[in-house]
Amino acid sequence: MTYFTVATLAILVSMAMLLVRAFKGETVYDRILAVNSFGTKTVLLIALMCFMTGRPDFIDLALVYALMNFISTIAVLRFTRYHDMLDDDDLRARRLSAPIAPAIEEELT
Amino acid sequence: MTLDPGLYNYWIVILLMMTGLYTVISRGNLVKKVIGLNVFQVSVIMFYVSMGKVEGGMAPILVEEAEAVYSNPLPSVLMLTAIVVGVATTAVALALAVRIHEAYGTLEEDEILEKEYGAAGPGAADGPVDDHEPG
Amino acid sequence: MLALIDVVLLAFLAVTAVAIVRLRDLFAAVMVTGIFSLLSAGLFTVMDAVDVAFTEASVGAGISTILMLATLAVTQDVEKKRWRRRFSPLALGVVVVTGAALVYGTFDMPRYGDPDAPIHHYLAPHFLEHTPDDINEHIPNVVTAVLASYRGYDTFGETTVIFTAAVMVLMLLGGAATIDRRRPGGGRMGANVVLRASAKPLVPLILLFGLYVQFHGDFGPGGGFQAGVIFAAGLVLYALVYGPDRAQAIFTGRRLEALVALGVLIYGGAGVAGIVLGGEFLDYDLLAADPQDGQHRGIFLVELGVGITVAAVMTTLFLLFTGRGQPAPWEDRVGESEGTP
Amino acid sequence: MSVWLEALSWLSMLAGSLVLLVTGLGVLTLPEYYSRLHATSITDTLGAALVLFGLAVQAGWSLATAKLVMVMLFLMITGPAASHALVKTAALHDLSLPPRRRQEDGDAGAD
Repeated sequence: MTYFTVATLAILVSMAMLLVRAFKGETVYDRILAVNSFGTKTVLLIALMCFMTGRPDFIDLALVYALMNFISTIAVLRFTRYHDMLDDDDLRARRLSAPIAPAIEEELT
Repeated sequence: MTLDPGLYNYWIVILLMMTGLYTVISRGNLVKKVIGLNVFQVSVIMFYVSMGKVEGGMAPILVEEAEAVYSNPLPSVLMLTAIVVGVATTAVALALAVRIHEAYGTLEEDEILEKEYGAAGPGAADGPVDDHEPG
Repeated sequence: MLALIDVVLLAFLAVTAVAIVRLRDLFAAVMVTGIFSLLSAGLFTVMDAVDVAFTEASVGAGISTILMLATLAVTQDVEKKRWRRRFSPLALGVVVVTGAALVYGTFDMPRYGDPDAPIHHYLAPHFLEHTPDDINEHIPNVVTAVLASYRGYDTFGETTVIFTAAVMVLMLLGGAATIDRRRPGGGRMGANVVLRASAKPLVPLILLFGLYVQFHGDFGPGGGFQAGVIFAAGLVLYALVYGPDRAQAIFTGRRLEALVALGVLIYGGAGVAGIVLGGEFLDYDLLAADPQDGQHRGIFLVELGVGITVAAVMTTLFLLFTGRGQPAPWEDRVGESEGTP
Repeated sequence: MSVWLEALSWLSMLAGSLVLLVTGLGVLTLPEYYSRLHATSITDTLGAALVLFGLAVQAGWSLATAKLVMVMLFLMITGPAASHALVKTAALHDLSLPPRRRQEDGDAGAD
């Protein structure tokens, strides 16, 4: 049983740190990042709990979480007030006009 | 683990419920009110589900063992449908908010009242109007 | 260990709720609401309500968040700071008094997990013991049995509520439901390559998983409500990545409207069939020669009806919200700074 | 279950737990968005894979293992895709990297 305990504690501590980041924010992207990572932690926590309660066939739940986490992250990015950003056409257009930090410019090409 | 939550669950549920209620009462933004209602709703669901838990029990999906202890299936059933109905009603509330925004150009309660009744509308009696709003 | 998880997650939940109230950036508040429902879904798993957790995970963390974001995209996303908004002593007073009264009330309650609590001695043992005889010995999920058969009438009412809600949103937002390609979340087929590549294999898998949840609901966690939402989530992902107009090529408004009604009709039809066969409304025993087979058939039909309605309603809601026109001209959204609490 | 499998599961879960702790620590302490993103995106995928692998070894050959593998695959596709979307969104809009001085200062990020 011990490793379940160790993993659960690690996940809970990690969750707490992510929560702090989600509340502090700084930028809106930090929040999205924290929420996304928090979702992954929840998936793992659910998987662990399924094993702890001795019903490992409930892993379906973890799958739903993983799925919804992805979809909501994509939706959040789609609906930020800086919308349209996930489009490659848009990227090209912006690269011509908007000043982007050179370091990122390199990484994107 | 000898940790016993006792009545802790219910207290947290009450805290959540009151947080939701406070949001609904004190915030003027309509979407914020809907969020507050959602918090309230989750707290009620949590309350029911907490009551359904049986110590050492498992999810009410029957297994072969004869002596298995199950948690109460009834709160699950009631709350499961409540969640889906809840999102449907939330959608109606949000749709109303969208239409209100289209009609008044704002989601703030007092601004809507102002547009409806003029500056000395029913909202004006509640407190001093501070017009030094930045931006 | 489970008690520890319960305590810690509840503490997180309380902190999150307070954070939600304090955040003035509505966009951030909605995202924290996402955490809120992930946490509560985790708690439902701890409390052995796997079906509820399933539903909350798909509805709360998925559809509900997306609908709120879509609303913010067409309205405003920062709460304005004016009088009366920051702190309200009267509201706080009301809340504190009510809360204190409720806490006082809890002292008479059985403690969490008490097997002797009155709630566990009235109907629940009956359902747990008699489901294999009354309904079908091959349906181990008591939640499904109670949902679709014992309390089938109630569930029918709830399905109708969802149907009505969809009709109302259609009336409110359906008029000008044209997709504007320049809107957030609207149009644009040339979306990002990485997202397109990763979403492409996922969408059919999600739809398949939705079907699995639908038809496996008798045996494990799942059922029509959950399956409907998951199925809709697959379509939503498709619409998000490839653009709603592409999703609407298959699921046009008219077809979705027909499906919304079809689900309720299947449910009602299964009920009326009982009357026609000489029994009562929603009496599944008569649907087959053997009552147990009849029950299984009835539950299958009812869950199918629920699944179709829920999937169609959720997809309709998403398409309606994202299909709303441009924000009004007085809303200058560009260059708004982020509001922090 | 043999001792070796048990040990493998143990090790995998332990390593996964450590990696997950690093995720939290990174998100909390790193100075700006891109380094935080860097900390989470990699560790999230790796930590999740390790923990789920440990669980799968525990479960042996069963339906649960198949489902665990599904979850793992799913996280491995969606995690990086989400991170990509996150970095791209931020990069295209208001967020630019802080000037290069961070590196000249000699590693302000890691502690």
